[in-house]
Amino acid sequence: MTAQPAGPAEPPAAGAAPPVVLCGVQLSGPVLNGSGTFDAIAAHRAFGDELLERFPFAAFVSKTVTVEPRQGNPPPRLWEAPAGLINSIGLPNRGITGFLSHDLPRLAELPVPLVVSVMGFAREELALLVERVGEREEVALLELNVSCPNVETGLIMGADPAETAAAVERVRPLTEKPLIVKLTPNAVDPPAVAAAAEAAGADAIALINTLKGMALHPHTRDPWLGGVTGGVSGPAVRAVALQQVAAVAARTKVPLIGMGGIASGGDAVDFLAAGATCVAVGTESFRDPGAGRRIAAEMEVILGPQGANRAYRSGKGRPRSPAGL
Amino acid sequence: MTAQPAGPAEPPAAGAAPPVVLCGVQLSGPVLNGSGTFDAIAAHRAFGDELLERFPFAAFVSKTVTVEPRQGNPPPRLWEAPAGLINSIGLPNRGITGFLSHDLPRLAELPVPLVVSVMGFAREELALLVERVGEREEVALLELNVSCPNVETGLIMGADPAETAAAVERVRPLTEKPLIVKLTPNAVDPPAVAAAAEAAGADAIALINTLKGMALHPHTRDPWLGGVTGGVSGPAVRAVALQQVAAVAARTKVPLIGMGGIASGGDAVDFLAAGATCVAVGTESFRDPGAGRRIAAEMEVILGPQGANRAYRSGKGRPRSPAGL
Amino acid sequence: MAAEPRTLAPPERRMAEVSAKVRLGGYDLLVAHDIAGPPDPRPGQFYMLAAGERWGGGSGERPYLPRAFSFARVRRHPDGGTELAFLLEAVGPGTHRLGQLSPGDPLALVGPLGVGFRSPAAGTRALLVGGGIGVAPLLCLHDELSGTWHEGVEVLLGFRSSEYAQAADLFLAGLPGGASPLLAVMTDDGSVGRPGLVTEPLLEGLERDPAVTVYACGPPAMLEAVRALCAERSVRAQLALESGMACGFGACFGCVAPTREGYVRICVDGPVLDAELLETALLTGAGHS
Amino acid sequence: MAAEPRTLAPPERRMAEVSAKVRLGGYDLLVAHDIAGPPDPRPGQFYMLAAGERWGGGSGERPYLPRAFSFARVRRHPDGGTELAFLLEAVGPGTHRLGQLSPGDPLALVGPLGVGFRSPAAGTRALLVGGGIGVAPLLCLHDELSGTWHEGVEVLLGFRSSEYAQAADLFLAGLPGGASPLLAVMTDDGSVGRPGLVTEPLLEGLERDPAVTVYACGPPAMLEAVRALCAERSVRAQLALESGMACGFGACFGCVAPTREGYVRICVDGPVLDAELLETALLTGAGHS
Ligand SMILES: Cc1cc2nc3c(=O)[nH]c(=O)nc-3n(C[C@H](O)[C@H](O)[C@H](O)COP(=O)(O)OP(=O)(O)OC[C@H]3O[C@@H](n4cnc5c(N)ncnc54)[C@H](O)[C@@H]3O)c2cc1C
Ligand SMILES: Cc1cc2nc3c(=O)[nH]c(=O)nc-3n(C[C@H](O)[C@H](O)[C@H](O)COP(=O)(O)OP(=O)(O)OC[C@H]3O[C@@H](n4cnc5c(N)ncnc54)[C@H](O)[C@@H]3O)c2cc1C
Ligand SMILES: Cc1cc2nc3c(=O)[nH]c(=O)nc-3n(C[C@H](O)[C@H](O)[C@H](O)COP(=O)(O)O)c2cc1C
Ligand SMILES: Cc1cc2nc3c(=O)[nH]c(=O)nc-3n(C[C@H](O)[C@H](O)[C@H](O)COP(=O)(O)O)c2cc1C
Ligand code: FES
Ligand code: FES
Repeated sequence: MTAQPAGPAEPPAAGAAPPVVLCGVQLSGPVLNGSGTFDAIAAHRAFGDELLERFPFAAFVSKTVTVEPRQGNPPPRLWEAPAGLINSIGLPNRGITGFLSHDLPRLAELPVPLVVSVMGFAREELALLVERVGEREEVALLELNVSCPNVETGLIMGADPAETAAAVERVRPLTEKPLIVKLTPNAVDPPAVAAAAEAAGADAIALINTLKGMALHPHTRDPWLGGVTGGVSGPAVRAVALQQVAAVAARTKVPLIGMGGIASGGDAVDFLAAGATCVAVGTESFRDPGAGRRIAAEMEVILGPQGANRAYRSGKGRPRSPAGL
Repeated sequence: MTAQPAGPAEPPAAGAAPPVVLCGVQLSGPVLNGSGTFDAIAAHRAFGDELLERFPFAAFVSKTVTVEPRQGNPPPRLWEAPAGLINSIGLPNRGITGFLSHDLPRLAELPVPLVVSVMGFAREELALLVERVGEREEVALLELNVSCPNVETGLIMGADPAETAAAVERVRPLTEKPLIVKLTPNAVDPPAVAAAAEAAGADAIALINTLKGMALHPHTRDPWLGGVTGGVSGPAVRAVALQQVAAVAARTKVPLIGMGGIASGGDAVDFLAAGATCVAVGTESFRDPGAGRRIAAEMEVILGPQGANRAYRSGKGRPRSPAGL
Repeated sequence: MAAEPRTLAPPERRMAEVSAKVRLGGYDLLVAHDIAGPPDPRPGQFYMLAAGERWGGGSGERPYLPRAFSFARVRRHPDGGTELAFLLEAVGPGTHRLGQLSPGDPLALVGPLGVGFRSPAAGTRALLVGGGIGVAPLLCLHDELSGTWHEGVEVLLGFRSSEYAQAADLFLAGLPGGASPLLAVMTDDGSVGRPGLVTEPLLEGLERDPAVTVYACGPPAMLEAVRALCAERSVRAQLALESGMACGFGACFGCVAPTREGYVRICVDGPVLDAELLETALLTGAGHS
Repeated sequence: MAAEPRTLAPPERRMAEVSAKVRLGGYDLLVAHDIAGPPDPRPGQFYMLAAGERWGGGSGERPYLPRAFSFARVRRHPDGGTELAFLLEAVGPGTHRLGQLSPGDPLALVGPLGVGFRSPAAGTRALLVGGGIGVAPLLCLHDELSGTWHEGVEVLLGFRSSEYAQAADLFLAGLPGGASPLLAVMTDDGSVGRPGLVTEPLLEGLERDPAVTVYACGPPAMLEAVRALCAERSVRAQLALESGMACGFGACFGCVAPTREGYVRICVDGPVLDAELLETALLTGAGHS
């Protein structure tokens, strides 16, 4: 499957939600997965071809790929929080070469367009990743995960507008494919980062990534997670995510992919109302591998046949008082 | 009741937890209230003198006082979130003059030391507040709530190390009473802000305040809260709070007052293990006005008779790998 | 302040035990045995309730906070302690969960809270006006007024339909000495009593005899109509208001209503307010929108 | 991969209905009627379970995520669909909630998931070693092995005490043709069977006849002892591992165990792993600490 609009032979992927266009790529609905929260290759092992027949998402976002292979963090990697999850996975992946040779051909068999998420710990790493992923025709869009420190400056890329702009400017000329920048919520002013990314050439903004969090072992009181700290996701973060999406919508014009704790069609419609064009489902897929489809169907009931892309792209739910943001 | 160590005639306030010394002020236990989450005057109307006989906290922190009286935000002011609450109260208070004449004499009758929380929208406002509160002998400690914009610079004071340092430096000479700086969690680097506050003369750091969040009306999808956005509190934010406390503990030496979602003695002990000297209970008091006492009693069961101030002040639970922070 | 109709609450959450749960048309009547609470809550006061176990995990991962409920009836329990009856309408995850409780289940509560109804102004009769679930606090008020002086208490109740109007029967049952109140029932669909709004008989009553003190509880639109009718005629009215609440004891400042004197917290300054204090009873975010 | 003992699951959560919940000493036996799932999960596979209602609101505002459980027994339901039995030990808010379910309650499930046990190596007998709640997947394995070839399947089970050892009775009940297995029970306190650890009869058995394939499930310390005993004697062993899981189908990368080939996800590459793959079966964060 390539970046071309989905052909008529495509089975409808995410329920019967009306088509949505994201950066020129036509999607069968507004629901994507959050990067790193659905491994379509492993899920195919567990669910077989029924997964492809009832694929939960309208586009598939890969787990974040880095230049070098990574084992990820030592276990334990999970802690259940009130209405949420803390994870310290540590971006395990085969590295770009392994990804392109092993994973990409399999992901290309999915019935939906493909988004590849990449992370570089220096601008040149990011450039290499964007170049190598961008030249693959199986890939429809690229997502830059900027929730990591830049080893050159020591700053978290996505927390700083200038760092983010410099990263996007560096890679923008390297591909014609649409570039999504995925923001970290652990920033003073995510709208400023989003605006900087947009000015530097980002075609879309995705948010939020996980909130930084921690848990201790209930008896020893040592850090529970092998990686010491982790990222919080799930319904616990939804209110924070919704606020950030609304705030970013008020400062940018590019399409937004909103996520963070979405567990129902109602939640997803909130994100559209706040100004998002698409939504992504992460942790809820852990509770229900079919959550993406279910949520798309619930959205359709709420939005009616006119659908997602019309009623809400007006930004109806955008805060009336920008001062409040 | 004044800033002096609690005399022998004092009834034990928060269970039988062992005494804790916070900035030279002796407390009957480690559990305080979060500012703005317990109105002792209103609670006295509802519960009568039994409230004073079984006062839930070892010190009482006032709602934040500003220079001018404030009505607060239009309703609705509350939204229930998964395992949490979003509030948009808007700091209603009588203003400093009304507070000193009306509220302070009543609060002075509480059986525990008093902490007064103040917020200024400019450094000179903060100076005025610290001077006027600092000269009252009923007050044991002052807390600076820096979660607001400085109207002179446009920056959120508590999100920026330099802003915070400048504010603390301005007011530090104005009182000999201990100064607590209460951080906002909506910052890239709360430990840097804490370190700046400490260097500028803060005697203690309190954290976290609420996370910025938002909710929409389930039918109209307009912002639900009269104040458009609000602050998230309760168990949903606990993991974020614990991480920030651990990170601040790793960068500062002054005592910390940890809060954010504490609902049980086990939660509270986590915060001590992360490096806090005291904890504060906010939203859980809404579910149970006696939560402070209950949590202190549960802590004692976990910590044993040796108590809070010894076993955990070592920072046992502080992250082993500072890199992880 | 000493004179306000308020019974003090113990300063912590306690556990009561559900002794009965009866379906009453569209409502649930939940009866709980409260060992540690005071025996004499004042009509109009309320309790913050939560299931003693498994409060949470309902739709949208809620409820989390306790919910406010007027007590509808109180009596001494034969084994000591107090028996409290609450009338519930299931509108969301909290009321849904409370409606699932069975006898023997623990019920977490704080209360009684807030300020209840004051006695009728000198020389006036009590006229009680209730809409839907708003009849709950009027029931115990009626019990009290009927127990004190039988003459002249009049009750006007409005419901959506006969299903909900079953709650009106509570006003007939359990009356001391079998006294029968002056009771008029209205339904939107006319399936029981007269068709129409409860404000119609109120208007007729006020025209007939304005020497009344009106006690009203119900949806915001009804309360506002009552307020306006009474204001026009300078009739004293006490309105029991609602708002989303987090704490119920003045801690969160979340439950405010705008009044002529600024915002007041419904949970500590109300829920019963003098109608004169309000410019409107159409409060934002109150009631079941 | 085609040959791995794995039955595919429908790609979404579905609702089953609890048909029985029986207390079995220290455990609960939860039986559910699964209409839409496959009839033939492979022993060692597991399901992610959650109460169909009110999952959440337990201690610490949990559970939120579903919980992994090996199925312990499977049979066709007379009315169609599959009847799945799970053996549960209440250790926290999730297992506590599942233990509260009653017949008729909905049970949300995803599965069967993971890779089950493989057939014994050629020329070997099956030797099943279970500790505590770890007997669950061995029960269906035993059912299957006994159904296929009766001779020689041996079962060694260890429990804390007689209360828990009641689970051993399951291995005697429901056997096809009334066959009786070679069953040895050990308890820590000697209240039933022999006192001591289950690794003692394992050692004796291996010394007597090392031509076995060992199938083991239990606490990490037991699994590690089994692994070491087998490794020393070059005996093939298949270990059913545990780990905290968020998803159960490879989505979260949270359930990894370190192996000689790097981290593997217990939920997709396991839960049954060849013991040879492991340097240790003492996994961090696994089991009930
Ligand atoms: C003093 C007082 C006395 C009362 N007495 C009674 C009584 O006797 N009997 C009775 O049945 N009821 C009574 N109520 C109302 C009762 O408290 C509410 O119906 C109850 O709180 C609803 O809770 P829920 O979880 O069922 O519904 P919720 O989902 O909380 O919904 C109730 C309303 O709140 C809003 N809402 C929806 N979602 C949210 C959210 N996430 N956060 C905040 N608001 C939301 C909507 O307007 C919705 O219609 C009283 C209220 C007050 C203040
Ligand atoms: C493949 C597989 C098969 C299994 N089969 C069975 C079976 O057949 N029968 C059975 O009874 N059990 C089985 N288990 C174990 C079962 O999944 C756990 O006992 C269950 O998940 C515990 O959930 P809980 O909420 O009751 O306890 P939890 O509170 O989740 O506690 C379980 C353990 O997790 C840790 N823990 C505590 N708090 C947290 C937290 N907040 N977040 C993360 N971890 C925490 C602690 O180590 C604790 O001892 C199996 C597990 C796996 C992986
Ligand atoms: C286990 C786990 C792994 C994740 N891995 C990645 C990742 O590799 N790259 C990325 O950009 N985001 C990653 N995320 C963040 C999610 O894509 C998403 O932004 C976040 O979880 C919020 O959405 P949710 O609340 O719906 O899960 C991960 C989240 C989880 C829970
Ligand atoms: C309704 C409400 C009002 C609050 N008002 C204040 C305030 O006036 N000043 C302040 O410093 N913090 C205020 N806070 C923040 C709390 O003191 C506390 O930092 C926060 O709620 C986290 O703790 P919790 O999760 O235990 O509630 C308020 C919180 C709530 C929920
Ligand atoms: S409900 Fe908290 S102040 Fe009224
Ligand atoms: S439990 Fe999620 S990958 Fe195994």
